[in-house]
Amino acid sequence: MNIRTIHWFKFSAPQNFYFLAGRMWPWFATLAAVLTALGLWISFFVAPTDAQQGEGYRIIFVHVPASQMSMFIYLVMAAWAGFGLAFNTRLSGMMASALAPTGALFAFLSLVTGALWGKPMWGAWWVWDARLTSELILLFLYLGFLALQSSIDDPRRADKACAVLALVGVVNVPIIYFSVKWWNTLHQGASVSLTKSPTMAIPMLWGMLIMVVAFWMYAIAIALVRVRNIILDRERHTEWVKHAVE
Amino acid sequence: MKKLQLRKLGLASVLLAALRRELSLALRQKGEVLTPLVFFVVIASLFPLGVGPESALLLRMAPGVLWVSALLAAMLSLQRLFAMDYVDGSLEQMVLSATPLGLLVVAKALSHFLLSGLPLVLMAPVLGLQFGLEGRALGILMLSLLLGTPTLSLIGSIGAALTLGVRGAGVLLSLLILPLYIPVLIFGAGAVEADAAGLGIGGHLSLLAALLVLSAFFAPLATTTALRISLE
Amino acid sequence: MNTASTLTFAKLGCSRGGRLLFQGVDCVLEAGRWLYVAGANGVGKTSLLRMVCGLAQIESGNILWNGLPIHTQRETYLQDLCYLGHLNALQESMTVKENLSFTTALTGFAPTIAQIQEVLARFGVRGRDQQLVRHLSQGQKRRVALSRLALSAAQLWVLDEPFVAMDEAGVRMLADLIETHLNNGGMAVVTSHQQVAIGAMPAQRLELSP
Amino acid sequence: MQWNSISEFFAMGGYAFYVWGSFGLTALVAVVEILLLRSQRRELMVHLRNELLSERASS
Repeated sequence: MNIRTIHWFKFSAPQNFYFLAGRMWPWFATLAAVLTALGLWISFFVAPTDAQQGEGYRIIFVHVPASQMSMFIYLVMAAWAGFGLAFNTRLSGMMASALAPTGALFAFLSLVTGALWGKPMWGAWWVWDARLTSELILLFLYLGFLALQSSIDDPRRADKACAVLALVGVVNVPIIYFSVKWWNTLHQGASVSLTKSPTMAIPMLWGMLIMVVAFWMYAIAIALVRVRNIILDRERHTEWVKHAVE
Repeated sequence: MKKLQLRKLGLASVLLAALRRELSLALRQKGEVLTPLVFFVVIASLFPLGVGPESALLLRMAPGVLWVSALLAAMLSLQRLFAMDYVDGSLEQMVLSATPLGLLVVAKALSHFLLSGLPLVLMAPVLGLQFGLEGRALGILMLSLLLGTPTLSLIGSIGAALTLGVRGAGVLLSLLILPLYIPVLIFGAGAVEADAAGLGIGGHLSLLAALLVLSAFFAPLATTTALRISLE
Repeated sequence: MNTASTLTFAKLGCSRGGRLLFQGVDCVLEAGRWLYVAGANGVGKTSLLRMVCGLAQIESGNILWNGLPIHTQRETYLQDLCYLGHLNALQESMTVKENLSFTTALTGFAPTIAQIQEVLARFGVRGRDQQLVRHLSQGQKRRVALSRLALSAAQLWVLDEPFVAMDEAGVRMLADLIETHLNNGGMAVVTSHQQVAIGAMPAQRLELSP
Repeated sequence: MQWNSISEFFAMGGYAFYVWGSFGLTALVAVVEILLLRSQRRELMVHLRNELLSERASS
């Protein structure tokens, strides 16, 4: 198909997007698998041992991508939400709700791997580091989104209410991050921070970069599959779903 | 039958009427105004029982404990900000009235502040004394609450509008709103602590004021959108 | 009132929960006329009225007020609109007078006590103005809610089942009120189960069906 | 390569629990999410088919 002939608005109709997503997700899933394999190989066999943190630093190969994804997904979710509110497109809300669970899982993973890193490095499972604290609050924001989504029965209303919440959240995220940082510097002087990761050797950087891209692909594939389920469920009374189910 | 000739009202008098209605409605259900206040006192008094009466420790904890209790108390009364008007249809009339909805929301948030925030401000010194705070610290506590609680009412109105007519609205409301309250908590409690540590409090207070301005601008916008969605 | 006002439905459609309620509804209502919206239960009469008010989002087609889509001119449109739904919009712990002055204040007008008393008397709830709403019967509450119409300066009345639970005198009273409103150049969109004659003017009829 | 033996690789310089815990948990979460989505889709399909069948039967 000539890419120029694709009419993008055509795909904003849920039924068209359903089939488009059906064709796209296997590609993203394959990419995710290949890149993960490559990334894992670099993280364990190419990247050298760190001078200060020994082998323990290898946790960053999952921790950093997970926390980055958790923040990016929130932004993407809010963008879909804003788009949906502004143009009243049905697909936007569905995309936002397809992304939310994955974002929440990444936030959760980021916290747990952060703790698993913190224990050997700082001797404590949890420190009130600005990054970790903000990540925790981000998880709360995700949980609020999911809770609101699940407690409103009418899906259209749920989408719109969640869109407002996501936008309010995204305005607040920088404020929260700033305030937590302020609070952190006031209460404990210089502390070890996850941002101050070891002086990065080039293979380490590559490994992390590839893992980040792999996580991206994973998140996109998962969101596409989930949005397909959501579309089927919401459009169950339409003729095309009946055809698709047969 | 003849048509009635009515006196025209300016926007300011409409808003004043809305505010007066909110206040008189709340004052007729005195329990609903007093309960959060009593809750505030009880919660704050539980902490010394939990951590022990050691005065140095209590003094350190006081700003945080009082601020967290204030957050929780302010949230208790949020749920009924729109709920009663939603049930009986008055909210529909507000949404459909010629008066800008955003201004009605501000009037409601203001009444929530007057009925739940302001009493907390006035009550705080009494509790502060229990924790060993004195003179200057009490003043700063009150000042930070005075600057912070209106923000709580404004941000809270978004949550109250989003959870209208929703299952388990009370708990849901707290889950949605408490994370958004964190900056206010940090700067509010931080002001008292900074002063105790001999640091300036100008930064904290101006940030609280900035949050107030920001939320006064954005929260009514989000709340009106949420209200329209809830009524659909 | 503007005698050239028009309310237009253009290819209006509505669905709920994925099911189509009605579609392709076209209709023009002019000043001085009223629209009788008929149809079986669940066909979307209330949904239509909520769309006319702008409470519900329009999914397909459009609603125009004086030639412009209502959502592009919300502020002006709302000044011309008075909606009476299933709910009475009366706070139980306030008096009748307080309730009426508040809902009227929202539209930008302040009725005097005498005016409120006059309107209440017209609707057969004379002398109740200082009573708390919670002490009224259901029928009385409905009458108080309806008396809001008499205090409204809006041109377009949107009434959802206003005759339900009214006795004969009440129906007569309301019909007269609407007739006066129409004679003054007003307009009304009304749903009703029972057939009601309003003045000598035949209603414009809109039959909804899927 | 910095590993001299398999056991050294699994020991991760003494950080085995933390490193393998992180990677293992991440893998576990991903697998669980994928399985959940699959079963969700299956259930949905069965449900929609049943709905369709009963609709056909009644008409």
